[in-house]
Amino acid sequence: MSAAASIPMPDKGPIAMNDTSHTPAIEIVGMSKWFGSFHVLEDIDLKVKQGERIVVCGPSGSGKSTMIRCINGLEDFQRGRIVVHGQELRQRARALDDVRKKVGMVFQQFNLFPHLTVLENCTLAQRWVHKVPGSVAIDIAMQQLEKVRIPEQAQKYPGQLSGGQQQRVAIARSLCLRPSIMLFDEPTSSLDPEMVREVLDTMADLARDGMTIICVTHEMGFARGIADRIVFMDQGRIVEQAPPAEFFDAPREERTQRFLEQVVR
Amino acid sequence: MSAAASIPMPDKGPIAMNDTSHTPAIEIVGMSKWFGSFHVLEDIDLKVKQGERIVVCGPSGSGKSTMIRCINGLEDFQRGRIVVHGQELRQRARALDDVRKKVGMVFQQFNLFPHLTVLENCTLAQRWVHKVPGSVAIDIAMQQLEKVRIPEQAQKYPGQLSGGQQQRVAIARSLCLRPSIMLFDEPTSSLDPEMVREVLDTMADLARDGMTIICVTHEMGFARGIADRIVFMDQGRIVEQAPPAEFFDAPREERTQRFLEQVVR
Amino acid sequence: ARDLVLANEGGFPPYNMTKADGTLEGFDIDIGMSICKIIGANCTWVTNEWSGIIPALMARKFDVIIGGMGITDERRKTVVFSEPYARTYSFFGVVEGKELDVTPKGLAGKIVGVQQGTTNAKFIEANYPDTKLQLYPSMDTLTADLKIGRVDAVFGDVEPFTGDKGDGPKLVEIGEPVAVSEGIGMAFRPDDISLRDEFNKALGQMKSDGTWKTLSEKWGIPVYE
Amino acid sequence: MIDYLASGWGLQFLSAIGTSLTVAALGFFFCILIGILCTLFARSGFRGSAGLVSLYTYVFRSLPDILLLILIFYTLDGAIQALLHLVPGMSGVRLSAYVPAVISTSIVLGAYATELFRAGWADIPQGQHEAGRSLGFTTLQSLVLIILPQVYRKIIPHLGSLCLISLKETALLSIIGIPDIVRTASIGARSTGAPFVFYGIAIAIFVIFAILCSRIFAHLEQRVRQDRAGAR
Amino acid sequence: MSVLLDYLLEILQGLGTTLSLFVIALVIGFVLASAVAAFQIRFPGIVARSIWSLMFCIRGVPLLLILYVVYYGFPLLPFIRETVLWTVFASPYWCAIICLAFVEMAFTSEIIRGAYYQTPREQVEAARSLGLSGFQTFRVAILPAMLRNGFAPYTTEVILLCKSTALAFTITVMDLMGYANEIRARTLDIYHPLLIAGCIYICIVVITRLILSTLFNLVAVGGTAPEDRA
Ligand SMILES: Nc1ncnc2c1ncn2[C@@H]1O[C@H](COP(=O)(O)OP(=O)(O)OP(=O)(O)O)[C@@H](O)[C@H]1O
Ligand SMILES: Nc1ncnc2c1ncn2[C@@H]1O[C@H](COP(=O)(O)OP(=O)(O)OP(=O)(O)O)[C@@H](O)[C@H]1O
Ligand SMILES: [Mg+2]
Ligand SMILES: [Mg+2]
Repeated sequence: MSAAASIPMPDKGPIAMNDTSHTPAIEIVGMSKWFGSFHVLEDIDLKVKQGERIVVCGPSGSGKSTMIRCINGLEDFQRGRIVVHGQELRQRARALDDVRKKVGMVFQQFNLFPHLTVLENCTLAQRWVHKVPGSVAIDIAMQQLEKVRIPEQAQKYPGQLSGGQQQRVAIARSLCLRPSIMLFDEPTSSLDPEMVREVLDTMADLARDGMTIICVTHEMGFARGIADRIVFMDQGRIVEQAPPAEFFDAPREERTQRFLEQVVR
Repeated sequence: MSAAASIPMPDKGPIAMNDTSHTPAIEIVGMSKWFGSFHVLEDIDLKVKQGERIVVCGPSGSGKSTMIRCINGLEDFQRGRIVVHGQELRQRARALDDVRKKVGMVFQQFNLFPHLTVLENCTLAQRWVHKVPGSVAIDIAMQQLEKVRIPEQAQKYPGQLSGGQQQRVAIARSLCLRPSIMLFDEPTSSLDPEMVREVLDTMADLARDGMTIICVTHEMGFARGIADRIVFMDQGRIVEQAPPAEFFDAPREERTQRFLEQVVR
Repeated sequence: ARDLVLANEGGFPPYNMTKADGTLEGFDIDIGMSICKIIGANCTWVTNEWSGIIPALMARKFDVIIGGMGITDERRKTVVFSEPYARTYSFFGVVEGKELDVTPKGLAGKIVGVQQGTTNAKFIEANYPDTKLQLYPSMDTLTADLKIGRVDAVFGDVEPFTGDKGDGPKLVEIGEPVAVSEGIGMAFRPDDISLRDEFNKALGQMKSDGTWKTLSEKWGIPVYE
Repeated sequence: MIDYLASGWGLQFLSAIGTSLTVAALGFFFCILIGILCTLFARSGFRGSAGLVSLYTYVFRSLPDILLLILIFYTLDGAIQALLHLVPGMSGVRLSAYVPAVISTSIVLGAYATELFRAGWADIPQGQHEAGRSLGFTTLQSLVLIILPQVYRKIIPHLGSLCLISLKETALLSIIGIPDIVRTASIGARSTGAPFVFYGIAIAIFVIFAILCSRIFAHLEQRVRQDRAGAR
Repeated sequence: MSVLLDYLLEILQGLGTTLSLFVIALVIGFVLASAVAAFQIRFPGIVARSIWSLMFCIRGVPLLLILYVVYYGFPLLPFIRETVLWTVFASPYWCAIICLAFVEMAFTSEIIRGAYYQTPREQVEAARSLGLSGFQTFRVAILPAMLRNGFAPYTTEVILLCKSTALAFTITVMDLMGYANEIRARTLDIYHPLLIAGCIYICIVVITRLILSTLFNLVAVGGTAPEDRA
């Protein structure tokens, strides 16, 4: 795998991936992380193929968020390696910026920029980071807003939208940068029940389009319907990974069984 | 019904109710309410028998909170009448205080007094409103705290408790005044999923004890298990009321069906 | 011609005063301008807060202080003085019509106002132990309070009374004049000795040609012989 | 009153207002600059930078402003002039007292501004920084495009009072001898014996400015708040 | 070194004056502010709004100007000059206290009002739904919340008042700043007297903060003092 990782890869965006489709999208090897003396992540190994859809679940504090934040370079880690599309993350700065251009991230708290309109939220990074000209940026933004089905809200401010709409804007904002991988950290858990559905639907659309997705969520229905594989974490370790059918109906680990009892009521 | 409402009723607390058990606990007749020019509640009719357990549900903004706040006199209303245990709510001040002594209310945000300990939260109103002597008040408070299963937290401050524990204290605080009716406004919706269960269990205990309960909630499992009747509201009106079996499995109204599709996933 | 900047407080009549249009007038100004003419310098005037006027001189914000400054040993530690260009006497001043015994015994328990940091303050402190001193940042605030009646008397250089043109009760001097300083001098930076000598020469010339006497009389200042 | 104003005091007052407003405006501008720079410095992660900034704000907000102003004013005054004296050909140049006055006002107000910016900054959710990073913005871009606009939104009402404080602070300069509104008024009051006219004018100027200030900043706040209008 | 000690001893003569100005103005200011704020909250209307406007104006005018008006202007008014009021206004010390208390009232009343209106509505409703009366609700729900909300801004305001007392020297009050200034005018040494006075002021501020947060923790049980950004 280290041989594959060192092949230089042209960055052609999410669609033109055929020639490198045997390169894993993400490869985490023996990764460990400490917060001070607290060992949050212990020896994580995870390989995600291109176009694969992974759901990560586990009890609170098990390190799910920390893991996917590491993939995006939002957190440092101390041991092991993370390779994203053949590019290793340990070398700092430049490489990190390159990786971030390929990896979109959506947070639990949406984190839209409250002082900008929906459209400006979607064009800002295109114009300043990717240097896309203004009118092109707006076209791309409107395209993505249509994809998440709220083009009519383009001129509003985030504060004027419902939670579900805000989260869909956050997804559109990420998509505008044409990432090849999307990371979601509990995208629905701060939403009212009625709004969860619309966001899950949007994510399902993405999954159908062949985007590589890693999603932390407790929506087990969604996981069952969408995921290629479910990764269960506890106390900083990956305890079990399996396709949804196997995971829900015949979990191997005792810890997984206990967790499923609690969550699926 | 107006004849029944005008019969003077001795206030004997929730247990000694046998002689008046044919008086409805709550009777709302043709009640309407406006916020400025906005018609929040339109022509509400609702009769709740003693010991009956009602779950109110409906989309956000449909007026659920406003309705139960009216029952407790926290909101004024402009037309119609509300009679609680034979006592009409329109005449202000004194009567309102009497009604509040019979009706306990638990809010979504707990609203404990942060500067008082759990025990003080529970004894305060007993001592100031019901003039119960200190040691008796403490006995009653501890009894109720045991009922919600957190007597060991009596000396802590609300800020030191988890959300679920705080909500149970809020319930105990209400129960200390020996209300004959309890109102709940989305008591679990600001809790983490793991804490919802413990609060629902507490409420189920109350229901089993024969307390008259009106509860706004989206926990449909709870509604199905506990409620005698489910009231569905939309746009300030009561659209449908039915026992749970009928409500969930054969809703009459098209609006109800749409709502249930959304909520019960 | 070279440029010189002269400074004073701009509120110490009749030595220096600010007119309604913001320009300065007074004995200091006339003396200064005459000297400048004699030595052929291009002079401009600036004002500076009194208590900071010497540090400002040392910081080269201006070159000479011509501001009714009494010559004292404490000041000599920092600056050099010209020959005295006016003699000052200090008086007790009161509101016209007020009787006051200005001996230490007579003023015991009375309030006397003095300008802060002056030789006058030291004098009262030393000779009138039972008198309550009230210290003012400037002479005009002091006379204002005397008229209002917050102090029983002021002790200060005589000229500010005679120069006072404000409304209200008239102020008069009582008792014998006391010479508390060696006279009024112009202050220079110690490294400007040559400038000081030039000024002294010009003063001598004015003394002999009578300009100096005319100016003293114009502003009602005791002639210094 | 017209008489006094016509007899030259009117012009005096106009120039005093000019002086006060100029010093206040410059002081306001520079103190904000100081506030932003100190906040950045405190957050820069250099060892002790946060402590240094805290020390600055703590000490400067514990000392009487007038004491600080006198100290800084004379220090600066001497220092600037001494520096000028060292530069060949500049030794004859005299700096007006306004430069040290503006600088010392800015340094004193800068402590207030720093505290304001630090508080506003701390209120910005960590998620905003992370969203910026995960979209690939550089630190500078994220600062200018994302963080500062939001800090500005948070602190507008306080900026309004800071603006007013800037003007009030110029009153203290009158003690140092800068001919500002208060100094002009008190000289006028004493030399004409009509204090209420002069003090009245000065008070009116300050009150008018306070009203203007609150109006302007209420308007700015209104404009910023438009993104909160509506639901949620 | 011994010169500095002399300075210190001379300046310390003003400590009592500074402290008494500070404390007396603080107490009077707080009492007045509570009354003003309570009136505005309890009887909203045209009168309350006029009072608010007056307070607004006071907040907009520099203390120095107010000191000058009261000290040099008021004595020209016959009803002050020729009545018992003169016994108060003749004294620079009391003029300073009056001005300080007046300004303190204007700022503090706004802090009290702000703290009142920040009280969470839900807390009041919770108290109401338990059947507590109006006063009981104030006592149990509003007052603690006001303490909590008002603590930080009030601390800032108290410190500001402490600093403002230093302006009293402009009307001949011999407080810390007054003595420092006298030394400054006499010796022409700007830095040492002011630096010494500055150290004393910092000590006063540090101690004041300590006292305030201790008081707060005594009164507002069940929580620590909110972070004081002042
Ligand atoms: N910046 C930090 N410093 C120290 N400890 C941290 C930090 N961030 C997270 N932790 C700790 O690391 C552990 C894992 O946190 P993480 O947020 O990854 O959990 P999670 O699985 O996402 O939980 P949740 O479901 O609650 O979001 C937790 O115990 C948390 O307290
Ligand atoms: N004080 C008020 N003034 C004006 N409008 C109000 C007020 N309180 C509530 N409303 C409006 O009345 C409507 C009903 O509000 P209510 O809180 O009763 O809805 P709800 O059914 O409880 O909704 P939710 O599920 O979101 O709590 C909403 O549209 C709301 O915006
Ligand atoms: Mg997480
Ligand atoms: Mg509600």
